[in-house]
Amino acid sequence: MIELQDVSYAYGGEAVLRGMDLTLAPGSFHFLTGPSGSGKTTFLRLLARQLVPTGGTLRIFGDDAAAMDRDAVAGVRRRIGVVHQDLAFLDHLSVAENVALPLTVAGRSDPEAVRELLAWTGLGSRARALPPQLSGGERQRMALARAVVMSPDVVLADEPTGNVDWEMSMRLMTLLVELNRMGKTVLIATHDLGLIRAMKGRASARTLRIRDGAPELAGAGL
Amino acid sequence: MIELQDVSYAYGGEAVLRGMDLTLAPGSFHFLTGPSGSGKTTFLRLLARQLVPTGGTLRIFGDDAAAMDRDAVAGVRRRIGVVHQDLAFLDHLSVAENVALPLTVAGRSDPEAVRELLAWTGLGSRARALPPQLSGGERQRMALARAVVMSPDVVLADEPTGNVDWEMSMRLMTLLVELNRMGKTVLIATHDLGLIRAMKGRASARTLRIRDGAPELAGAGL
Amino acid sequence: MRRVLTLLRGESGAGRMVPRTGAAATLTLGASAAMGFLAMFALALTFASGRLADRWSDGLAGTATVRIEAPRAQVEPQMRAALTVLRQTPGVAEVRALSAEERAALVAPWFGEDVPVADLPLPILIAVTEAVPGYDAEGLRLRLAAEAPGAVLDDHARWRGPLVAAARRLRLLGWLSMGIIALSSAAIVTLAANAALAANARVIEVLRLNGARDDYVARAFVRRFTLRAFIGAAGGTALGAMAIALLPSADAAGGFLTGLGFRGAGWLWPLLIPPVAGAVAFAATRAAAMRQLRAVS
Amino acid sequence: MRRVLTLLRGESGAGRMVPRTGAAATLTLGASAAMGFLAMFALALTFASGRLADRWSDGLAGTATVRIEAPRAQVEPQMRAALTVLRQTPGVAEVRALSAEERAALVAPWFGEDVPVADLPLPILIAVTEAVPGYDAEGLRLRLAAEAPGAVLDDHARWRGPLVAAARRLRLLGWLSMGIIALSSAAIVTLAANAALAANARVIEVLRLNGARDDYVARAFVRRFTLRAFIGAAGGTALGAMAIALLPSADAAGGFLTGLGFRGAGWLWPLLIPPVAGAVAFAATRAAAMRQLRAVS
Ligand SMILES: Nc1ncnc2c1ncn2[C@@H]1O[C@H](COP(=O)(O)OP(=O)(O)OP(=O)(O)O)[C@@H](O)[C@H]1O
Ligand SMILES: Nc1ncnc2c1ncn2[C@@H]1O[C@H](COP(=O)(O)OP(=O)(O)OP(=O)(O)O)[C@@H](O)[C@H]1O
Ligand SMILES: [Mg+2]
Ligand SMILES: [Mg+2]
Repeated sequence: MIELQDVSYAYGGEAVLRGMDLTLAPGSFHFLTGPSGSGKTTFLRLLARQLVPTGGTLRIFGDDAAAMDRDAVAGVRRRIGVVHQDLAFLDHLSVAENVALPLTVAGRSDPEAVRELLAWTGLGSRARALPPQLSGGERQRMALARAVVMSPDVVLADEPTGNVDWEMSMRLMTLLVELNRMGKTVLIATHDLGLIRAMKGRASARTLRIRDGAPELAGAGL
Repeated sequence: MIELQDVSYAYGGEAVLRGMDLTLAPGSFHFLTGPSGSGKTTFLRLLARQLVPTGGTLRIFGDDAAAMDRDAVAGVRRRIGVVHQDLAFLDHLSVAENVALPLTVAGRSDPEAVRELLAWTGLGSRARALPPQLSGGERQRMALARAVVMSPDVVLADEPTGNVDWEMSMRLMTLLVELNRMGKTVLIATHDLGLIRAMKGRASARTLRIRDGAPELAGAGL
Repeated sequence: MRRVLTLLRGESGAGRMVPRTGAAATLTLGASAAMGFLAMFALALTFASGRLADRWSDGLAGTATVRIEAPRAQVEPQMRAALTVLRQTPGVAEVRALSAEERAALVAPWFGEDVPVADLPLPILIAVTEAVPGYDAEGLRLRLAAEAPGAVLDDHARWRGPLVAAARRLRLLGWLSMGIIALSSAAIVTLAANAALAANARVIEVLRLNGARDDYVARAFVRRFTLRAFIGAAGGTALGAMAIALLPSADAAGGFLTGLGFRGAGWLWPLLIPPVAGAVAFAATRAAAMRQLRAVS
Repeated sequence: MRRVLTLLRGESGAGRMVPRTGAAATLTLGASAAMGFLAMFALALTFASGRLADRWSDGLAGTATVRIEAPRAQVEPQMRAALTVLRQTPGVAEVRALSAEERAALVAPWFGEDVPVADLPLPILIAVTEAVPGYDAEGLRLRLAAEAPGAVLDDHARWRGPLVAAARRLRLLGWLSMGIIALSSAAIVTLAANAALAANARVIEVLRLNGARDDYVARAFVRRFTLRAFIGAAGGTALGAMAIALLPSADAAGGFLTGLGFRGAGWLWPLLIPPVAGAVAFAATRAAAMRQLRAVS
């Protein structure tokens, strides 16, 4: 599904990530962890084809990421839902419209899915508000709802629970576990080891830890 | 120092916060917790005079918040350092310049303090980068550095560790504990109960929990 | 063309993606309106100077005199011959021998009002009014020389020369200012489109990150901004037209120099301003949108 | 005024707070440049039409003729009396009796080139050249009637009337277009300032949240944008001046209608454009900054 062969990435100067050999198999569930600034967001941006590897080969759904044209990139993004760490919304559209955005730009519509996701993330009563009128945690939940609204093949979530309380975290995780059970690939970047430990029992999750610029499987000790 | 008498706040419709009677004494250390959307950020915005109470009386450093003119508000903000949940920076200025911003707008300069804070928050090597070139956690650390650079009388931090790893969280907390030991008032909004528990031993911190629209002292059970 | 049509039909979905209000929207509307207003005045000015130039050259070119300089006995037959030639000449609208009183009036400024006409050896004068298109002066001179050798055609070229030059120059100034205003308008509308697109850089990024194709994004913006420029320019043009229509009529005051304003079908010209503004905005917005898109992966 | 001075002295600290580049900056510069360019041309046009109008009315107003209509015996004494009166009249620059040949040339268009001057009872004509300021025509007429009753003053008012009206109207058109361009320029620069400030709304909010006083924020923006408008307008004006200087000279071509361009001290006028643009930008930016500030607590 997503394969990395000796992939590296540098923002100009020294490489942030390097020598990455990894395969995200369909239906897998991964946590990605590592200290702040270690390259978690960079890794997710590579997988979502927001960044192009500066070295090595990255294949997304079988296609070489470096060789894709812009419409192919748009196509890939319709199959990969992303919770961005900086949660970018269209501030002039309502919460419901923002959640429906991936559907809208694909020329589709699924009010049912939007409603259900808003209800599950506790945003039902805020559906008509504008994004700037939400609290930090509410925005994070909205971003998760938007990432999964198309029921994409892959879900990449960057710190999706950094601003929500424990109960809501568990609720959001349940959503991702459900999707994973439906065969979707899930990857969650987080520094919250408590969250990872809590989920160990509920999903057959594996943990990748970024060390020396490359994610590697963490031992059972985590 | 900061006194609330029957303070309430409504964003138009129903009040988010109401009936708040509370005093933040000089040199106190508080955690503020509550579920996502309960009003933590709103409470901090009231204390920083970003919002004006829609009911009741709020006194900041002895002055009525509702009666302050705009220059008085600027004056208050020079005595209150805030880590905003949405971390607003000037993207055309370097990290170091952003950290120095409260000094600059007050017509002051303290390169020594800026350097020390950048080093403590692990941003020494990124001092010349622009904010969009930082990772999520790096931006959060930068926001904390900026909030305390003036060594303000009060520090309000809204989820200051939502995007950083545990070790860095502890490092940032140490900074706030140090400031508190110097007599500064500190209030930290967080949903991270683990963080609150870990700090209980290190500072004489009290925990406020928002319940029914008003922060009240949480029992020792927390 | 097909692209423009697709554009105007538009997609209600994509249209929603572009903020409806804000400084970028006001700027596009306002800049187009100001430019439509200016262009309207420039057009009026161009037309006015064109008309003025026409009137000068036509008014003078339209009349000529034929003077019969011949021995007394031949005056009468030569006059008749000249009249015949003139009547047969294509491009001559009217031919009329001037009466003694008319001839006296012509020389009155030099001799005074009560000039003794009968006593003066005033030559016979024939007034020639030119049609549109006019006659061939050289050909006419040759024919007159052949059939009425004493007939001298004076088409007032001597007096006309400088006035025609002046008229041409005035017309040139009109077109020059029109061209300069058109260029400046295009520049301003382009800058406004760029600024508006830059203000929406975040919107473009969010759309792209959520799987929108370049075409979808570009079309949404191009449609919205082209419409805004069109509407703004239409408003500005209408305002300008109103202002011009309200100016005191020129004919009442002077009669010689026409005022600002359009005559008859001339009022159709300003109808071109909004589509041109729309076209400029279309090109500028598309280019700006594509540039912004290239900055996002 | 003191505010403007403080502004230009500026604060290096506050200046840094405003982004140096970006679409907002380009827009302010570009809009001011386009407007400076347009204003330059409008100014040139206004001057050209003013000069043209002056030339028409002055050129015609400067000459007059006095005709002596009297019994043959009185012609000579009345002419001498008229000449004496004219020479004593303040505002008359030159007085000259026309020779027989000159008088013949005047009537030539009506009688032909080889008019038998001697045979014609051509009246005596005196050419009068007016000084600046001119003479009092009514007073002159009265004095002539008293001292040389056969002398008739013809100041060509009949011919001049429409031309003077035309010239006035042309001058009016010049000032009208100048005014309209000035208004549109002010509108565009204001819109650009608004858009630029809106694009910087986030910057204003961040500054304010970090303890900046309103004055500090406003001054930083006002300074930056006023300078940009000034520089842009100066550039546009310089470009316009270059374009005008490069236009082929008018005098070579026509002589009757002056071309675009400034004469002597006229070149000082365009120097007003950049400060005016700067002043408009100053007012607009300050208003926009204050409006944006009011939106932030
Ligand atoms: N500008 C606004 N307009 C309207 N409603 C708002 C606005 N800002 C916040 N709210 C609402 O007020 C409530 C409290 O918001 P607040 O941001 O204070 O919550 P919070 O406790 O900080 O939540 P979180 O932990 O998610 O950051 C929420 O329901 C939110 O939707
Ligand atoms: N646009 C950029 N230009 C230059 N450097 C960048 C850019 N984005 C990120 N970096 C740097 O690359 C490194 C990795 O960043 P990244 O955002 O991937 O970290 P992260 O693991 O997601 O951190 P966090 O947990 O703090 O979000 C950091 O040191 C960061 O400063
Ligand atoms: Mg990150
Ligand atoms: Mg909050």
